[in-house]
Amino acid sequence: MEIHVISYLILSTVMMFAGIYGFFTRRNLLAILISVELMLNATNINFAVFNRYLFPGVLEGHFFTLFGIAISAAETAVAIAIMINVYRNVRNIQTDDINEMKG
Amino acid sequence: MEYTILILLLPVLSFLVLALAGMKMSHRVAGLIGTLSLCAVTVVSYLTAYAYFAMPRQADGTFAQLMPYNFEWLPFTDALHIDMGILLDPISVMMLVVISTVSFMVHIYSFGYMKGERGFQRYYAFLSLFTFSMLGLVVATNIFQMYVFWELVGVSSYLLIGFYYTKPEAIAASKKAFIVTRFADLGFLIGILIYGYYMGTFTFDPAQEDLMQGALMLPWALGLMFVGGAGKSAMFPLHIWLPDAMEGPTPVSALIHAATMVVAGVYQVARLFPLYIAYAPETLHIVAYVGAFTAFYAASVACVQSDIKRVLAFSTISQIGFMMVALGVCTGMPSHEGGLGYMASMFHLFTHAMFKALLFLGAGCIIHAVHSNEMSAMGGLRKYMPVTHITFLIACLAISGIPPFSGFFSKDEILTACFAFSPVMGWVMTVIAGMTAFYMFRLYYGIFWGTENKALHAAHTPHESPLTMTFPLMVLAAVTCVAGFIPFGHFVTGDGLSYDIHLDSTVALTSCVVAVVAIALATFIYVRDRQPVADALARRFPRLHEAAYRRFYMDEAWLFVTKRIIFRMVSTPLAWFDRHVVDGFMNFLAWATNASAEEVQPMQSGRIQAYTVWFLCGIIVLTLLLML
Amino acid sequence: MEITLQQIVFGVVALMMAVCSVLSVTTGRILRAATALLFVLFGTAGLYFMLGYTYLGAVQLSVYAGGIVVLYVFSILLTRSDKNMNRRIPRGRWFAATVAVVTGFFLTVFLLFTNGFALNTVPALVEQNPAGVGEALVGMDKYGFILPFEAISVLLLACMIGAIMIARKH
Amino acid sequence: MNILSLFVLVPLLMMLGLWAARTLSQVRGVMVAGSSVLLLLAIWLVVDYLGLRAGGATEEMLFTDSVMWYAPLHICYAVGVDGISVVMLLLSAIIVFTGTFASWKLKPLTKEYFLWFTLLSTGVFGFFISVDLFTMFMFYEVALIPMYLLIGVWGSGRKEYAAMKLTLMLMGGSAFLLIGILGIYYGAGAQTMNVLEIARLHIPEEMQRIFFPAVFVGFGVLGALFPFHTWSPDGHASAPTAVSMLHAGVLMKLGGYGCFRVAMYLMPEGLAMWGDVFLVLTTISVVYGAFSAVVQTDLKYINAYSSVSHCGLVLFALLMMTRTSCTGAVLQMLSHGLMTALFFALIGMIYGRTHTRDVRQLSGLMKIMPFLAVGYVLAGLANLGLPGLSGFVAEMTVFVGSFEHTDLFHRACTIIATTSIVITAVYILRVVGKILYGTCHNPEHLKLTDATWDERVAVICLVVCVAGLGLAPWWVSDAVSASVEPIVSQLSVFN
Repeated sequence: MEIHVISYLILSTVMMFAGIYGFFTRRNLLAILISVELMLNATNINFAVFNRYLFPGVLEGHFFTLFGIAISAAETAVAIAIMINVYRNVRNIQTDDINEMKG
Repeated sequence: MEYTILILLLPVLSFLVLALAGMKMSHRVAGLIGTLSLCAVTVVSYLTAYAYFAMPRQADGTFAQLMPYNFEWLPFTDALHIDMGILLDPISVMMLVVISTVSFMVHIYSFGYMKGERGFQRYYAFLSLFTFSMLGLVVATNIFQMYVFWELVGVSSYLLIGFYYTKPEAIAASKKAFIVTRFADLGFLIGILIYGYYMGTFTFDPAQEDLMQGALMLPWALGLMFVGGAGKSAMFPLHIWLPDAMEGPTPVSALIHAATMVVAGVYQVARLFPLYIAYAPETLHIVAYVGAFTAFYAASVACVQSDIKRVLAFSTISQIGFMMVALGVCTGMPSHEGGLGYMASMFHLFTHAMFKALLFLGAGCIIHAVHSNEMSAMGGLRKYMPVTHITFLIACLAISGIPPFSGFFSKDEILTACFAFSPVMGWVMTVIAGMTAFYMFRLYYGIFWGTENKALHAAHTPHESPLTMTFPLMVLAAVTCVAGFIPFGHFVTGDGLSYDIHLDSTVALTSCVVAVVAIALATFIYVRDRQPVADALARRFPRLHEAAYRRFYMDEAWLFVTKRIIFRMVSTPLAWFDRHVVDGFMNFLAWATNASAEEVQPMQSGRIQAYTVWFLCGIIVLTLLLML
Repeated sequence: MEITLQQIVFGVVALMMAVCSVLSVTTGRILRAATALLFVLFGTAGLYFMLGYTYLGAVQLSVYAGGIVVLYVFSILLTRSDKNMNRRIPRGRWFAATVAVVTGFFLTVFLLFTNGFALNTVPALVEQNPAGVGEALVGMDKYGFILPFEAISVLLLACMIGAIMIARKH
Repeated sequence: MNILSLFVLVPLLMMLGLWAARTLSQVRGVMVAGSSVLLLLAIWLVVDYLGLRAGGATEEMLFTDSVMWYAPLHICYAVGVDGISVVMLLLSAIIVFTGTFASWKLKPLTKEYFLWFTLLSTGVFGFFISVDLFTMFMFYEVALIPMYLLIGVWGSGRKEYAAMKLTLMLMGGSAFLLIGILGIYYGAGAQTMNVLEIARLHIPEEMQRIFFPAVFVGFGVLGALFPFHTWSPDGHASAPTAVSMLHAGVLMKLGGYGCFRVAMYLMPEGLAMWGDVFLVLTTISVVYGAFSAVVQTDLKYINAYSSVSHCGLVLFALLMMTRTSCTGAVLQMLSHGLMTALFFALIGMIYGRTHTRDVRQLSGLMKIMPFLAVGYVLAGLANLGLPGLSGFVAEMTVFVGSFEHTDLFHRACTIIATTSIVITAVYILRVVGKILYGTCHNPEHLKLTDATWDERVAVICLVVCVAGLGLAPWWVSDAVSASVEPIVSQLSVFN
């Protein structure tokens, strides 16, 4: 296994900042959610990589990734449920247009 | 002399009764309360005077200074405190007599003059207050007590001038009188502060070592105090309030603005006389010059005024100038030579109070009869008002300095003192004395001789006043006739020692001749129905006549100072500054807070994406900071 | 330095993931974005395999690629959100975001390089035994994860109920 | 139980009573009973105090008591009075009493109004009895906050603006104050908050230099120190009558009292450094307030600017640092409190009838409402320093005391300040001439009536106090002077 750890990290950094960029610039809730998934994945990769390279004997990072996947699944489910509900009410899921919750 | 406390207590009691319950009383009861209490005060004053002067003199030949009462009223420090008390010495006793007499006469006179007026009770209440304040002033045991009563006198004068408070002129006049004298009192106050600090006491006789130490400051203190005195005594240029003060009821003018309050300044200088002589002779001479100029100024204005009360007012100013001059020409020479002016001044104060009150009360009778102050509405009244006419004539002769009336004696002493000081001063004062005779007889002829005002008489024939009004005239006229023979030198002198007054025959003769010539001139010009000479003179010198008639524009100057300078140039800009700059700054702070909040508010847009951008930026900045 | 197969595979996968992740946030069509995301998720699973975490890779494939992306696609179709993807954010904000992101990216990379990871000691490629994973997951001993596991289970249940409650027609 | 605590307890009981009161007459009953009790209590305290002093009690403060409140910061509920606080308590009690009558007919929400009013007076009384810095500060705030509601709800004119301005400016001042108090506490070694104990400790000079201006400005804002006085005209103009009375009469005195008791007493070296600067400011206040009052057209503005001038004189006298001038300052606080309360009461009563306070629209009131007019003239005369009324006594003590300072700068300031008495006469007489004298041209005004009994009670009570202080000043002067002594002797080292 000759792949240097930094390669993984750079890759996850790219994903992370791609996700951040998407989060900043997208106006569609679903697209934002996609960006969030990217960021989550980037962190998951980091957990796994560090687990493997730093503490190969234990499984903390591994399980963190596992739980992360579970949580993101839950999050996606709830988010999409909300989105559909919002869409049902306002026929739109653009962030700038949804401001009726603001005071 | 414990009973002297009554002199102060009775008027203040009558004031309180009248002020609190006066509105419930009838006019007669209120008037009686005031008059009777004043009657009692007069009796007590005479008793005091008799008892005081009957006392044996001290070993050094002076009268003892008595202080029957003196208690600490307001302590400042151990040494400085305002005391309230009664001080009896020759001049204060003399003043007691003068004030109580004139005030009593005015109280009686007012019964007739103010009959049926609205606010009759208030009038008597104020009279009592004034009498109280004036009496308190003259018996003051220290300079601060004097100041206290000085202010009270000022305020009662304010209230009395503004008695007809629905008349705009009266309101303006009362305000003016108070503010001008108040302004002058500022000088008095600062003078007192200096005096108190350097002398370590407010009494009139500081300790010798303090005097030595503070000798440098004493002329300043006395000079500033004289500013206060000049304000009350209407010295130029602070005299402007006095002519206007004639808006008050005429008996008030007689009491306050002729006989008593206006001589407070003279009294003040006389009271501090020993200090002036010993430590500030130059200041004393300044007093003389101010007095001389005022006397001349007022006499020249009096020659052309048409309102009879104004004429009398300027005559008062002029005569007070005489008294000031007399005090001012005193020198520290031993025996009574140096202090002659002091005696003369007090003597003149005494006689003047009587005949000037008489003149004013007479003028009151005339105004009562013709319902006007203007000379043009009068003329030929001698047939209708014999008593007034005779008494007025006596007063005019007295003020002109014709023997044997009282004015002759006192004025003669003043002129003698002036000649002793310097011949120039003597001649100047003689000329002014002549002017006095001239304008007084101009007034006299204008009122009692000349053409009758038919139009006016048709509606309402003038008639002699009731006895309540003529009685005081007769009393005062009698006093005027005999007062000159009082051996004043035995009672009041500069050094306290007794001596006999003797007339300086040259001076007496000169002043008599001048007076007679002036009267003759006035007779020549004014006695006939028509007055070609006077008109011709007025036409020949229109500017001068106009200027004198307008009192040499002193009122305009005063108005300029108050309206333009204080109101427009100081107060209005200051108020503007306050509203717009100081307050504007505070409002600007509030506005700036609001505005910056408005600026910050859009950042709290509720857009999570915007927040996260800031969040990221924050992280980057923090990271960079950590790296550094 | 010779290039091993592993490195080649990693390079291909990494390139695909990088490209796809950028694509998924820049493309104008949401369906394409979802597709790009799918490829990224596949790639991630591949990385897990390469690290020897086969179980993790399997979960990644089944839950993410299989479950979540399908959910996305469904909701994209349901909300017809494709048609308004083209609305751009304000230029100023876009500029700020780009600057922040680029700066952040380079800063992170710089930090990674300067940190000096001394991890050249490569662990042996040992496949993590799924049985061991299972035991550790429900184990109660020192390295057991029963408690987090339960917590996640409860969380998932709650989310499930919540999602149903929210999406339910009133 | 300490008698001083009753001054806080009674208002609290009053509030309880007010809360329970159901009808208007019950509300009034509670107020009259409570304020009378306070007044009697204050009189009793004065008598007791003078008796103790005459009996040879030489402690700086009498009736002291101290209960620990919060030990870690040494916060105590510490009370005690000397001559200064005794007269201030008497003043407050008189004004609360008369203020009750002055707002007799106030509507609507009478009960709530009196609740806040009583809370305000709780703060005032509490402030004057406290000798603990923190407790003092707390009561100060208690007195401040109800002001906002009282003006904002029951005021007139631009009341929201005025209430906001007043509260914010005073709060700004109290922020400075808090900083200053903490500075004093830590400067004195963080051992005690008790003023008397701190006075015996020494605060480092450099700390004094920093915190003296903070405390002085903090209290000075309340004492209408130029240029922080602008809340006063707006606030007073908008406040309801009794609030104006209490505010100008008592609350502004908190400023002077605090400057003296806290700033000057505890930080004499700071004073030595900053004294001249503040002296210039106060001299400006004195003259500037008077000049500004000359051209105002609203009666309350005139009185507010006059208050700026007179309260400026209080601070001015304090900064002169002589025993006499400081005594004068306390007398001036007392005198100004009484006469300005009288003024505001009368203005309120006139305004209640004519519905205008514009001097240009009023005239000839002397004929229509003689009682109020005479009261107004008396208040005016007291204000311009007529002997026999309180103003004279106070001003003269101040000026005589100030003149004891021999250097040219202080002398010049004194002389400039004395000119204010002339300007005061100008604006007082202007108003009296315009609104009271003359003939009334407004037919509406001709129908108006004179004062009712409740108004008469308020006016007569205040007039009697003003005249009482003016006629018999020696007893107050002696008591105050003795209490000023220890504080001034602290300062005199630096003279």
